[in-house]
Amino acid sequence: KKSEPAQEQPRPAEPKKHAVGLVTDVGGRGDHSFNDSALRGLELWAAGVAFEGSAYKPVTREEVRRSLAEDVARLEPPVEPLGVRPLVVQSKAQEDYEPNLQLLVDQGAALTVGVGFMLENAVEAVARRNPGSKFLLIDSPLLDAKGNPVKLPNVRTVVFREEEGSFLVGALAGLVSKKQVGFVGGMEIPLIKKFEAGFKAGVKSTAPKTAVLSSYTGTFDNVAAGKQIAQDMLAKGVDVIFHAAGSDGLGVIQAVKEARSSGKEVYGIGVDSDQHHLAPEAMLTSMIKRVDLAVYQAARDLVEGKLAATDVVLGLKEGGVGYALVRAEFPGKAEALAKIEELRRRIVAGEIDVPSNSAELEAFQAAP
Amino acid sequence: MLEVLEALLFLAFDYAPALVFASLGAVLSERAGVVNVGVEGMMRAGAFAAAVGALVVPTPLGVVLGMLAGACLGAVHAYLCIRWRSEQVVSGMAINLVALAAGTFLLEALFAPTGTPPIAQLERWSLPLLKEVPIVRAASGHSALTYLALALPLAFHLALWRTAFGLRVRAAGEKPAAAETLGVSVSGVRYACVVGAGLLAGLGGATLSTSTLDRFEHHMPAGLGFMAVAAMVFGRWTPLGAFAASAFFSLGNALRIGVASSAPAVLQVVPQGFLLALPYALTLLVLGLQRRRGAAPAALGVPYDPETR
Amino acid sequence: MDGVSLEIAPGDRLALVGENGAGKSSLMNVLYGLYQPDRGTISADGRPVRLRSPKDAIALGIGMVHQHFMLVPSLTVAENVVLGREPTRRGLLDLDRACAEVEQTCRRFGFGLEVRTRIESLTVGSQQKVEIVKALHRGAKTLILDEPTAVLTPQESDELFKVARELSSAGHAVVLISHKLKEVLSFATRVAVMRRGKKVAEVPAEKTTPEELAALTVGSELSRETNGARGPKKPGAPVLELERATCRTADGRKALLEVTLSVREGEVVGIAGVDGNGQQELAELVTGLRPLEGGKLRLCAEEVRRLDPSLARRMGVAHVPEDRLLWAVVGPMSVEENISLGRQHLPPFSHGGLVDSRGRRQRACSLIRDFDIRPPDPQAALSRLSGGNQQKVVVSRELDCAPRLLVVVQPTRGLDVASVALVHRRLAKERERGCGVLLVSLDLDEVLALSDRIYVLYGGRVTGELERASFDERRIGRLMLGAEEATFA
Amino acid sequence: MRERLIRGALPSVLSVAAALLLCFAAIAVVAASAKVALDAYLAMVWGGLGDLPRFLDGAGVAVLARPWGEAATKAGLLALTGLSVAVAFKAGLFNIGAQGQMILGAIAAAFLGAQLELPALVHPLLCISGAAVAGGLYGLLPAALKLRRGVHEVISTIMLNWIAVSLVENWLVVGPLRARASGDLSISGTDEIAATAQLPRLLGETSRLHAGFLVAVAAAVLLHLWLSRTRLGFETRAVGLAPEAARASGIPVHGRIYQAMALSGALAGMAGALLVLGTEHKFPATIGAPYGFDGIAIALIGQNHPLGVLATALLFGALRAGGTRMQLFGVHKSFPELIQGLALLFVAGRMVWDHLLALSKRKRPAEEAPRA
Ligand SMILES: Nc1ncnc2c1ncn2[C@@H]1O[C@H](COP(=O)(O)OP(=O)(O)OP(=O)(O)O)[C@@H](O)[C@H]1O
Ligand SMILES: Nc1ncnc2c1ncn2[C@@H]1O[C@H](COP(=O)(O)OP(=O)(O)OP(=O)(O)O)[C@@H](O)[C@H]1O
Ligand SMILES: [Mg+2]
Ligand SMILES: [Mg+2]
Repeated sequence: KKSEPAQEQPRPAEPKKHAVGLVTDVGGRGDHSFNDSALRGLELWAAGVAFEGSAYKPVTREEVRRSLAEDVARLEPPVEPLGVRPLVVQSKAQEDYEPNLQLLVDQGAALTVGVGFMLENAVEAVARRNPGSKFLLIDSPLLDAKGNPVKLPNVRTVVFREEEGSFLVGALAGLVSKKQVGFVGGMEIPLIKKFEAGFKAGVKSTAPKTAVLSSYTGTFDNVAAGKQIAQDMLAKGVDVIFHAAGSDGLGVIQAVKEARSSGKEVYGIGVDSDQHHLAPEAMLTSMIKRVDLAVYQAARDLVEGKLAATDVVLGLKEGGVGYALVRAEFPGKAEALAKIEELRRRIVAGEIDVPSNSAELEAFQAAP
Repeated sequence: MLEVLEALLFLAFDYAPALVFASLGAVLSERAGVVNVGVEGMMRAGAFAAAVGALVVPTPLGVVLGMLAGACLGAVHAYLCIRWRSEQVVSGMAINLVALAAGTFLLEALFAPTGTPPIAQLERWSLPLLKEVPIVRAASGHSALTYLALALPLAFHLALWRTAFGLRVRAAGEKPAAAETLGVSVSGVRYACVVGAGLLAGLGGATLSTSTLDRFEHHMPAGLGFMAVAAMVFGRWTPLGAFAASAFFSLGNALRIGVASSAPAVLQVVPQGFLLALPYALTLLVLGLQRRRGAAPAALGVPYDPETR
Repeated sequence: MDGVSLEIAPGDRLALVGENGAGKSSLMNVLYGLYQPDRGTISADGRPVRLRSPKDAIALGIGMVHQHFMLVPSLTVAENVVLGREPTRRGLLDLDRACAEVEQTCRRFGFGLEVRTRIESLTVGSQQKVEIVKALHRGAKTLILDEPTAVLTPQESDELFKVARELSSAGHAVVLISHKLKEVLSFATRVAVMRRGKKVAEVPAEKTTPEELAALTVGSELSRETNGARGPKKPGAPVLELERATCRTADGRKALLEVTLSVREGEVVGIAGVDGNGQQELAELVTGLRPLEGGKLRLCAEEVRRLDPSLARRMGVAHVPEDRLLWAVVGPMSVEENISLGRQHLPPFSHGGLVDSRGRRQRACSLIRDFDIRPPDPQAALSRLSGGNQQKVVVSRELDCAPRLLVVVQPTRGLDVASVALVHRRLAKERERGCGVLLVSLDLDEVLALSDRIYVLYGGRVTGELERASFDERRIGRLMLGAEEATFA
Repeated sequence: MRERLIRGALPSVLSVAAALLLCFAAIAVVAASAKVALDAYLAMVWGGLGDLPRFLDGAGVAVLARPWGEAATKAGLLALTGLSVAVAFKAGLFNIGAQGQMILGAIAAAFLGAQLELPALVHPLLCISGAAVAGGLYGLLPAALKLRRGVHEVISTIMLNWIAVSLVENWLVVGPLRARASGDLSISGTDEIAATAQLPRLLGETSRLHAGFLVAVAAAVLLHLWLSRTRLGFETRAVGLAPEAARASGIPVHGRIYQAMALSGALAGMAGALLVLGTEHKFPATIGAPYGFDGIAIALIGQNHPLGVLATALLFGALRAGGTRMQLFGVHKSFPELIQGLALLFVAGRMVWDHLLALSKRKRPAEEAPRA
């Protein structure tokens, strides 16, 4: 009675062209941050296609190369299309994660990516049910019912040291800010608290006297909520705002943009992807989380037949987090950047232990 | 302290206009006797059309397109309720669900699932004199729609109580048969009001996508249409009352946001969820405590048929 | 309404008389553009016209005072009057001018009205005046008055007729609908009589008498056979007693004022009165639909403080209400379901919380047979039955309860001759069985024919009580119009 | 009887058909190809009813069982919220609050499921009952506000929806009832319920078809029997259709309204329980999908008849489960909702249908007459 749908080939696909599935969380395509980053890793980098309108259009190798940030472009082996076939399904609600993952497995995906910790349960269930298929889970290890990590032989998980990247942008914010800085989070969960703790520690390390206002929208997909919180902070004199709020962050950036156009000297700091394009004049930098790279590397490992079920942790050292090119001009920019690079070196060297929750943040002593 | 208050007011000035417009629309429709729970859908249509329009034409014209889109849904509601005497609440809910689904569908089909590309936002006016005065300067730096939202309730108050049309609207909502026997076309008045309600709800939606944000976002209006209906009931079916209720909701919302960032200690004692629920709970409380409920137009929700008595 | 022709010339004073429901108002509503005629034409000044809405009628100079108030309660007198042709100044409603204009109209026709007060705070008499002012204010050439004096005092009526006469001598045509034959004859030059939607006669006023008109109005259909068939009166213990009972209407006005009356076993007690004098509220009070505000109510010698419909039913009160669609039946439900209504918790309609569909069907079929309800389909939706058959469903159901007190309001309204006779026979049978019957009817002949005793209601008070032996139509008529206060025997 | 069934259902069937056609045209236009539309529709059908072609190709029962499971899971939720709205309608109230009542039910089920230790069969039953009680109590609030204070239920239920979302999703789920994970790991929602509380899967692990579907079907049938066969059901219908006549015939109108709203809330609460006990096994961060609002559409399209609601829920459950597959053809994820919304709009314009049907009926004999 037991069936193995993974082995079924639905339609005669080109031989050797691996199908890689991806299920977004409810944020979905177009959030300009987390989901879009994962989609970039799969569609643009691994498959060499772009999603336009309602179909894929091939892009040239050159275009792919141009889309890479400096540090990614330097990587060896280089990022270039692998010729995989992307299968993307967006979720409408939590209860859709599991059937969506299963659908992609049924459609012949050799590797299926679950984007976001919210898919943890679904990935676990579907992976158990389809031992012949491989899975990649972003942002969370597999957990059992009691919340303790477990392992499955066909699931790779990737988590990031977001606090390290946040620390660097926090340090920069502390150097740029003249009054106080702000942090806008999405849902109030440990993952986002990591951003907050790292960011606050970073501010503390360069501007110990600067206050950090922080607030949570409670969602990841409500732009208006993000904007209102940012507006409130800006009106209270905050001049640099960092967000880790998914789509809500678009509202944060929007508010910064408006405040800037009304003559205030304020900056926003993006998250996950380089969000400079959203408000070129108002963005200081972005905290980068290389979800794209994690997805791409899993796809490459699949193609090369060496996709192992490991729990990957990506921090500054591994190049999994970082910050985007600082394009904004401000007085003392060169020194500031030098200072940040210095901090980066010390974190990589293990000299600074970046706090990842509020308890550690309490204990954190700003390095001299 | 002043800063906190200023932030509060600024936020309310930014958040309230959409609610004000939509609730004025609801007042207009219900004063003429047609229940309008379709405000949410009409706002969504307005928000979407305005944002899409503004991608092509200047944003103010986009706002007009948004109003027209709202009016189109208003016309559907009017046609079903007036011509066919459909159940008004059902028609309104149908419009909500259609607008919800069609909005999402068109958004996905034409753009991305989460929102349209950004548009040129409506210009924000900074008022030269006000700008310098603490507190009062919260009123500066908003789009023209904010100032319209301050003026419109008064205009509506005048229109309802001081114009011939207003008199007919009230008569059509209180006792349509009486209006009809005096040669007033009840259907005509109701059509005008329901379409006008759509126009205003569309304006409210357009405010969200062209002034509050700079794009249509897939959640819009995220329940604001229902809040508008609540504001209308809360404001006892009067333009000024609806305005006051909208202001109350907006201030409540701003207060919650302000507390979260400037007094995180408060959140340790009173969870965020309670603050979120507070305006709704207060509304229910006030509605429950109101002694008389004579505020609603007498013929509200009753389809008018000239041949029944 | 069927094939009615009517001609009205300038200066005419035409009266329209007929029973309740004869179609007088309907005819005038057609003339006023509110109802659309299925066939036939309307001509004005010799040209055929089509009246799509009252607007067209108003444009032709037709003004109408409706039988039911057509006033917006929350607006002021002036606003009500100018509605539809409001004076404006620079786009705004010019209320001052409106008030001045309306005041002028009032003065011209001798109505003393405070034009800035709201309708809801006026007495009904004043409201009636506003209605008339509304028509006059539009300069109506043809004025239709549908029972304008029903709620006016005699002095007010006189004033109204004075104005109406002046109008007619100034070339206006006036159409008067009224049940008060005396005022009809004193005012009108011509009288048209309607019965069951048809015009049965048109006579010059000076050539007719009240008696003749009454005969024309009622016709001779009402069978008096029940008169002969009734047995001698042998009333038993009282089933209903009201002592100085007082209650209010839905909108808070006093409806009954210290009413004292009783109904005994085996007795039919009729309530006579012009529509709207408290009969409705009396019936609702006794059946528990309306709370008692003062005084006492005793059912079967037991004082009941808080009567509700369910308690009333348990104490053996059955009710055939006037507005059956509102009070008695559930339109979308089937005939059998409607027949079970009120006793749905009792056998044979249900057993142990479950509906007994077989028992219900059997009972429904037997009632359908007894009362000749058509179509004889217990599963037909009640709303698809004709009005008369709906009424039969209600009557059959209520009589089937074997009540001790039967409250019937207008039990034969809209029934054909055979059904009227059937219902009358069944009421008599109930009386024989020992049930007390409280009969409210606007049809005086019906009250006279069936009752053993009659109370006359006027303005919420009992103005007279008459035993069968002393029934006197004229005297009852005077009592009904409040022209005479009875001396209780 | 048969004729009545046809007359009652026909406008709904026509409305759904019209919505399906209109959407087909919309896809074809957007994709500029009728082929894509056809493929997408077929994918939706197979995704909702079971992938018959692949099964016939010998692909194993899973290709049938999985779509069934998804369709049934969604249908169960839609049926319960639809029934919730319908039963309130029967008593003459428009319950827009099914969403809030469902949230209350879901959190109650999640709490009881995680905190209690009970044997396998008893545990889910207790959780469902708890959810029904929570939803039912929450449903009584708008009834009380209406009957005692004259607050229209449409307004109060909208407010109560917000209050439920705020207190449950923004307080309980992120506060006192938040799940605990080791270290800094993020999990959303509440603690997972005990294995004993999970609703048993009917087709083993291949498909998510769980016992909750049977609960929904049973609820529809029982509700139908209750309305049509019991005295209370009869009285409730009378109250909804003609409250004054019901009062005059001695039915305790207020009592019946309270009862119906409690039942309505309980049904919505059970939907929440199904979501938690059947598929999520915890209260997720948010009840993302607006099942409560969908319930309004389902109830109206199903003509407020319990079996009609069930049929509609099955249809839309299948459409939604299958609708996901349309994404593989570049069709957007909101498609099933669009079909549902349009169908409701057409149902709201029911008078128009009736009018057209009457016209066509009247025309037919007239056309045939001259020929004869
Ligand atoms: N809109 C309507 N729909 C159905 N029946 C109606 C309608 N209007 C009037 N009728 C019926 O038509 C008949 C004539 O009613 P109409 O109001 O014209 O009577 P009337 O002669 O004015 O009686 P009354 O003296 O009581 O005013 C009545 O049986 C009434 O029930
Ligand atoms: N909506 C309907 N559809 C089909 N038949 C109907 C409908 N309404 C009424 N009928 C039928 O039409 C017939 C005439 O109804 P109507 O109410 O006009 O009767 P009527 O002449 O007034 O009789 P009565 O004197 O008993 O009131 C009835 O037999 C009734 O069953
Ligand atoms: Mg009349
Ligand atoms: Mg009839």
